Amino acid sequence: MRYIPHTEHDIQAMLAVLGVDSVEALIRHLPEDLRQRASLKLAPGLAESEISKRLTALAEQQTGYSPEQSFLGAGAYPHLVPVVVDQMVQRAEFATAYTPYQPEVSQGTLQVIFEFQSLVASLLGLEVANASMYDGASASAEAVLMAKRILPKRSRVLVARSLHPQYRQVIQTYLDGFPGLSLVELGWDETGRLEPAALARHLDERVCGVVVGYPNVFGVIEDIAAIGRSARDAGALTLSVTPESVALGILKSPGELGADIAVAEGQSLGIPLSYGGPGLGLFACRSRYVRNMPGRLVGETVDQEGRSGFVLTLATREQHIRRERATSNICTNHGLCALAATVFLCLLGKQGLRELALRNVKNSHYLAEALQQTAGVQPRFPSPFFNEWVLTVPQARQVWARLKERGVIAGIVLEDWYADLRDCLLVCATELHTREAIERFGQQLRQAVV
Amino acid sequence: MRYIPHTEHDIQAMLAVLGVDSVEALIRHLPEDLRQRASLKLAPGLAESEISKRLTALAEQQTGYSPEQSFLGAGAYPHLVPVVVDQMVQRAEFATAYTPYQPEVSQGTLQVIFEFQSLVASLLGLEVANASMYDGASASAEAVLMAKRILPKRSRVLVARSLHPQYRQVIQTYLDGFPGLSLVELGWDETGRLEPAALARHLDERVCGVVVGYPNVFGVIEDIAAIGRSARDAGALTLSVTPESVALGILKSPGELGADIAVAEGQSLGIPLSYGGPGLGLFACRSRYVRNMPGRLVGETVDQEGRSGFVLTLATREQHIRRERATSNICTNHGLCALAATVFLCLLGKQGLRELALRNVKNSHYLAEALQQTAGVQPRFPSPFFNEWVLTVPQARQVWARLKERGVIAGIVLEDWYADLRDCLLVCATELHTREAIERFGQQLRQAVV
Amino acid sequence: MKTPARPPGPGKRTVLNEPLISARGSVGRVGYALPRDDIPERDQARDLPAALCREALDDFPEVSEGEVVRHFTRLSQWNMSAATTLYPLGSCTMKYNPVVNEYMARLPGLAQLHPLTPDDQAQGALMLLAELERCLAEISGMDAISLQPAAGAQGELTGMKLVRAYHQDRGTPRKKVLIPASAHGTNPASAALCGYDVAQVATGADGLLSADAVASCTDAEVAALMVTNPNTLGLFEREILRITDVLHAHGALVYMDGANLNALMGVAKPGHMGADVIQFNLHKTFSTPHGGGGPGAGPVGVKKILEPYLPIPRIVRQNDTWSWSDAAPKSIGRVRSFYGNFGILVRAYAYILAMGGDGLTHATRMAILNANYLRKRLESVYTLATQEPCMHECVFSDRSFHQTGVKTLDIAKRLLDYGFYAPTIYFPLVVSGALMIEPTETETKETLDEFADALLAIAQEITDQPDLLKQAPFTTPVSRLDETRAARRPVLRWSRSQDS
Amino acid sequence: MKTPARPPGPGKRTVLNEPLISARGSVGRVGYALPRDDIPERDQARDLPAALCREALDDFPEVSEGEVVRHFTRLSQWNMSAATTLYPLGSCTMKYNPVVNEYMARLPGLAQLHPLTPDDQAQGALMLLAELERCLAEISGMDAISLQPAAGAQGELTGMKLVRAYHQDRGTPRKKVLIPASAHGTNPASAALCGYDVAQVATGADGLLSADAVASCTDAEVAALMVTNPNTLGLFEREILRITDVLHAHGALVYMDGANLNALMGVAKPGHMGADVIQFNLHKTFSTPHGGGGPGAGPVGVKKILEPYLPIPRIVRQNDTWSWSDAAPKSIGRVRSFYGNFGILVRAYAYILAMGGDGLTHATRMAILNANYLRKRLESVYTLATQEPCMHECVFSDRSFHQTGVKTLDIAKRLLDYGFYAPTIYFPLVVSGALMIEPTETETKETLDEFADALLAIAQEITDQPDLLKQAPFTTPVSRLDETRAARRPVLRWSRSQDS
Ligand SMILES: Cc1ncc(COP(=O)(O)O)c(C=O)c1O
Ligand SMILES: Cc1ncc(COP(=O)(O)O)c(C=O)c1O
Repeated sequence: MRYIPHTEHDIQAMLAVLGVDSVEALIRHLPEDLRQRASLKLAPGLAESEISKRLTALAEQQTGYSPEQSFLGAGAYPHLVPVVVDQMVQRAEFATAYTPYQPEVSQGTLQVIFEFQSLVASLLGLEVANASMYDGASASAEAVLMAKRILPKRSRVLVARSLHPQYRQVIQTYLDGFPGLSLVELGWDETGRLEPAALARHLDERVCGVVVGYPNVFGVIEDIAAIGRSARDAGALTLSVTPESVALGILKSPGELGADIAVAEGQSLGIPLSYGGPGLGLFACRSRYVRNMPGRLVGETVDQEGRSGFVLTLATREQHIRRERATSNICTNHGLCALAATVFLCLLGKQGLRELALRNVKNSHYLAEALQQTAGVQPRFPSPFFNEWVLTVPQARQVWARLKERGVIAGIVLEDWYADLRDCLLVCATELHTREAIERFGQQLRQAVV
Repeated sequence: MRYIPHTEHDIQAMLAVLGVDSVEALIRHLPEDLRQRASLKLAPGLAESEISKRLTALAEQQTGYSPEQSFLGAGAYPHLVPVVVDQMVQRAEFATAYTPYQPEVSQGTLQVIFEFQSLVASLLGLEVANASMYDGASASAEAVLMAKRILPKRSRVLVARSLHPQYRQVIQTYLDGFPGLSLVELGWDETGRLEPAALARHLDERVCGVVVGYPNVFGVIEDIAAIGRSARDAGALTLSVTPESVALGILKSPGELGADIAVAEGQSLGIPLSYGGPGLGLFACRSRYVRNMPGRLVGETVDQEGRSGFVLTLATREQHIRRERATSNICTNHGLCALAATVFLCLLGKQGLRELALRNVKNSHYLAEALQQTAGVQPRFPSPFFNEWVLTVPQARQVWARLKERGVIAGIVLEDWYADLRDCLLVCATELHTREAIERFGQQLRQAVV
Repeated sequence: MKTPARPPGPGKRTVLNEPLISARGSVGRVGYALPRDDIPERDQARDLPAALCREALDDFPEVSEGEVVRHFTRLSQWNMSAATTLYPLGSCTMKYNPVVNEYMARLPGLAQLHPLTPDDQAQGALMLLAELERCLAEISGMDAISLQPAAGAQGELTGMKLVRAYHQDRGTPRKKVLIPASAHGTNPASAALCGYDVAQVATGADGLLSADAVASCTDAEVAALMVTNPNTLGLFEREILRITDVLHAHGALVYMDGANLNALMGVAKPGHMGADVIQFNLHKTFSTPHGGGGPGAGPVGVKKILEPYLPIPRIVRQNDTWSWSDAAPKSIGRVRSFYGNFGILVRAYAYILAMGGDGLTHATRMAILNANYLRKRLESVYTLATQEPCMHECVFSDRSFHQTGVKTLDIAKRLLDYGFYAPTIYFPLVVSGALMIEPTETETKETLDEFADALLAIAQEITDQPDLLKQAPFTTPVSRLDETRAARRPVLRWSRSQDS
Repeated sequence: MKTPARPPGPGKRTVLNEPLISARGSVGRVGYALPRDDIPERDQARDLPAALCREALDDFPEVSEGEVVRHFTRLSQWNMSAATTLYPLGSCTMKYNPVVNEYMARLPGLAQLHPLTPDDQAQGALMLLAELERCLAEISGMDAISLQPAAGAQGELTGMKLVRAYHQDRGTPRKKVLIPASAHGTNPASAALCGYDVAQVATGADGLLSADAVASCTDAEVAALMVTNPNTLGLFEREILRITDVLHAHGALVYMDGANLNALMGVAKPGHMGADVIQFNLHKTFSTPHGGGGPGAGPVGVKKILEPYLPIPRIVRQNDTWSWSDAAPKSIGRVRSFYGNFGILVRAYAYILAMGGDGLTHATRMAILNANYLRKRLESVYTLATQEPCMHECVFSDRSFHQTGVKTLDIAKRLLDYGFYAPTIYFPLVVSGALMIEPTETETKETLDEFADALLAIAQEITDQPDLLKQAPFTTPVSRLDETRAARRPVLRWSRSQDS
């Protein structure tokens, strides 16, 4: 077996040292009735070329799916990924190391994480960012739990219903059974933003935090500043959640708008869609809350000769030390995705991330215009958006199906997620959508709406 | 420009140090009438995604070509390439270094070449191998020139006509104008091997070397031992040329059969077909001839603390020192391809290269059998072969064309290369040809021959 | 075996310092280009009002593509990694990560697939996932699988949520979870995250959990036991069947931490041991690269009784089509967006394809052989944490060199000078100064011998020159780092002043 | 700028020694698997008689896949490379190699294309090549291109064969080729390989070739002049037009070594300078990775008069189809198999696509700026080989430190301690102890400053502690190697005894 080096001779030599006559002897202490007799019912091992054939066949079985004519966003966004990102991710020294427990021989990983933390803190406009979470959704849930830790006496968290439903589901799952914390959902107003009245109604001294999407699942840009002011007045924290990080290349940062904790899904930053995972949870907060943060942190320090270097730090928050009283159970996080995002953000840089964001704004608004040329099609919410938005389409589900037959994926039928949003599609366009593809979608829509 | 770091500010700062007011000033000393005024007539620069689109489009324009149903060999062979080979070739430290002029910081490249030389010497059965040549064909030409250097008084080289015609053409090109050396071609006998009578006729004291393919272009395994004996008796050198290196996993090595210089095309050893280049010239000889060898050599030595290390050595043969009296003009060779072959040979190892070779023997002979089930189809030469061979097919050219229309590339029509070999196809099967593909070819041939 | 000198001879380095990327670059420099913009000019302020827009990202780098490549390539070389040396981190299963899996995960049809692609257009991906579920069920002896959790710890959380849902559903929510003292920190943390009180069960002096100890803690308030098998000392819990019986007799469930599954494939199935739910750490047992700290994947496997509670969505088959279904009214819901770390699942699946059933069994057996071999080679000089036979890893304590003042940490640091990454240290907590070694099956006997020789040489150094160890390492890019300072005055991001 | 210590502090290394692969492994160990053999059993000895078969390849390695990965990954780290540091090898143009080109060359439709694929099924590849020919012609001002030669030196050989064919065709074979003393070694070697006598033309004290010097050597026996422009001192040959006129007046041709084309793109065209034939070094000017010594690519460009002699096959277009044609009765034939280093040609084409015309011009201008900047920063301390203005590289001599006993070699070695690869040394031969620096356009001003600072610090060391330099380098995997021993007692391959 090419991955396992033992020759029969090696095995015999090792057994001789062990003074036993067979490998079997090493597991003879297992209870007899647990020892497996039958072989595993799995196919025999394959050669590399066979694996490649098999998986290539599966990969090509995605019948009819064409990225160019797909206008899906809704939590996962097609964006350019410079190949340098992938090249760095493939560096075996990064890919096959683990959590940098021995900093002297892990400075590569540690410095990258330090740079990642710096970039994320800056992107989210807050003082401290951690070394990554699994994804935006679980990061949101962790943010809610963190708010509870900061304000342990408070028992409620307000969550905008317009937050991506999967994120809400994850928060709900994390909260189920978590002692003394329940979730209240708040609706939206006619602009698609969090309904101010609902917020005012629920925001009281029982509330530890208000969670809102930025942009929300409708693509609408919430007024974090206003929400933050209300929350602060009620002594509650403001938690912003960004499923599309590229938006932060142009939108005001959650931090400058008053968010206390900001999380985001970093998939857009150099990580392939990969059918939805792995993603990358970005997590930042004000520095006064750092000891309540979940996840790993890398800090700068000096070695014995005074040279600068990096270490894992503030680990007393973590499960391997604090165990059941840890700020989170997270251990393995999404380090290599954090590397990808770091490389991506360095390549794009100050100018590029902004340009990229603006290109998304431009393409998606051009698409919006193109789609609205069909009679009866109009934006559901009259609000600024970044790169996705909801449109009302007569008989949306049928239209969606007709478009699919013509090779266009017209985003998602929003009714599947919000029963009260009939005849709505949620569509997205990024820098990868060409003028041709956009115009084609416009034409096809005209033909599909009859 | 993403590859060029200069900002306007950088440029100004540099110009200030230089005390000039513009970059233009730095080239003002060029003759006025040579200074180009017009812009280059090339398309504007593209972004990465655009390059990728453009080249993907070209790459997919290879209409109808399907590697599985192609039975082309004839100097370029489809073989498995373990992905580890590619991964190592992509290591930037290997890929972006150059000729290891500073050995202290080039031990990676140097040790790899030393290992490459060791493997090649062993594969070819000779004492010394060099650091690589461009390809098998130019290596053959260099081998001929080397024979002339060893036996400077002699003026002829005998070349089997059954040597791959492109190799012969290259030898011819290298010899044209080379003082005091001419080429005599020798025919084949009914077995497809070098005709002994012709050899006997031409082998005299004017001959410095005899060049023969092993296997030759017909896939026939020449009797190097016999040729070598005759040559030695005439005081001439024996030069063997192997266009398909995998054959040497099972065939007796040229060295043990008596070749004095052996060259080969190493493309089969982990290097993609890539429309014919880059390939890899393998070059080995008896150690007494080492100072006549072309190309770079790496040797083992010690550093000041006595630690083993590697350096370029015996460089006094080379152009950068010996200039017009160098053993060759080669400078940049095929280092990264040598790395690929080294990794390939290490992965396959002692057992694997043999198994691979035997699988080629098996698949190709199974194909031979399958093809011969069609009436009128038979081997042109009744000799053992490795993985390709010549078959007589009634109306070969039309049959070939008919098969092509059915998606099968039935090797090449040999008449294109040898006018006297009518109605012959040269076909090849390797380990990559599945039973299904082979049997399908057999069936299609039956239908195509009418 | 050469003993590394002190101070070392000339270092094996070809790369010197590398500053923070923020210290590189120049105003206006770029490392990217967007594709040509062929869309008609638009009024940007109309599309997106200026009031919503941020100022420039001033502390973002401005560097060329070449600078980025050089920066990260240089940094990478400062890591030890499983691809460059033995990385014997106990409990982490740092086996060889097959390169082909990396290529498979990058196939455009997989890497570029949007998670909301209509199911009928994503059949290949769905089939792959369904097939992986089947393989994991077969290997573990569990009945149903969810691939959703992103890592081992999230698998634990998911598992404990299932336990909770189960008891809730029966109308008997319970309060307590039993966890052995030797357990991994994520176990108590996950249980607590589900609102459970954690009750510690003592580990015996032999490193094993006894059924009696478990029985004495088990009552009607116990929702589950979280047990690791083999446990974190590398020992097979011999009383596991009696233990799980105790729990089941009390109406409680058994969560088995499957992080050590590399010791069991084809040898014994958690499903046969009474486990009701386990998590798999695909990045360990199934050889996906650890990525400097993830991403991993932590699928859960359950017995039939827990299946109704599994996270949504689940893969279902109708005739010959696969699709995602949310139709699971008792489900605990979701633990993350979409379906799991698909890219990692592809790698794990490719690994299973490569190994086959016999290959996996062989892997487990060789992992056990390797650990036992190291244990044997070291046991005369290092004190074993327990005399019990070990499975895939072995644990030593610092007892024998207490009086020299040398600590486990010092040994770990000195190992770096010998060219090896260090084992896991100070875990499990039940062992004084634990040194936890997991070689995995992909290491050669020769490497194990070199590693054992290094540890034996270090043992000699402990006696001969203990001070040497306290200063180690000597050959690394930096020497020992001041961790106290890092924690006291945390510097967690670059600042502009730092750059200049 | 920190001065590296001697002996250095702890090295920046995470990898220690790595033996030869022949010293690894174990009998019977494998690192591969062939696909399943589904072809019916056959009698092997009937297919291939045993008499033809070799014994086992006994000194081949027997190692696992993981061992192979670790071995080569470790070795790679011992290289400095352009991806990790400034690699200012003069004449070699070690610019940044865009990563995207690597991905392009690996597109299956290109990488898996068999060279004998019928032309109508390989249109994409043919179009790519035709388009690349057009680009090179435009950049160089030449009329026709052959992409066949595998490297610069083979391009030279091809070019000189063309010259020969030309004179032959005119019935006036000529005997001599003029080559300036400053020329690269491949020039005289290539000319000699074509059977020409090489006559050296003196380079002036200013480093330039004068038309008078050329005229005084030119007679009816001269077939061609081989001239490099800019020449190997980085100087533009100002009299180039007069020089080429001299040759042409005598019926001789001009071969221009195009290795320094990076100094000319968009600035001046060889085709306008009177060159009849040039070679391109795609691995230099067009940024394909140098691979530790190739593969490169060395296309030739010619004026119309030489086109009939270009190697076969050539690409021809008929209507909308491209094909290969051998129909060139006057062709010199082939210089290698198939069509050239296609994989390298793809990379070069991708590079041209990325840069565009303006980008290439900008590259040249910035390459010139960088070289001039370095020249300026160093000229007060190091002695310039010539006061002439330089183009893309600058050359210093060892004159100013002759009396210290320090040699150019010592400076080169000491630079390694500062973290930089060394410039080309002792070439061109016309400069005493030459130090030939080519930074290329992809280096930043900051890196140039660091490099200049290092060279200035070394200049100070030459004065203060010359012995230090003679011992350098101190921070590399090995110290200075005994080259004399290597040449006297050549060990050119591993032996079994060495392994144990
Ligand atoms: C025994 C054990 N359980 C659980 C975990 C947690 O897994 P993960 O790090 O994937 O969250 C680990 C590893 O870190 C472990 O070793
Ligand atoms: C000036 C000059 N001419 C010719 C060559 C030969 O090119 P190659 O090494 O590609 O054969 C080189 C480079 O090595 C060179 O610098």
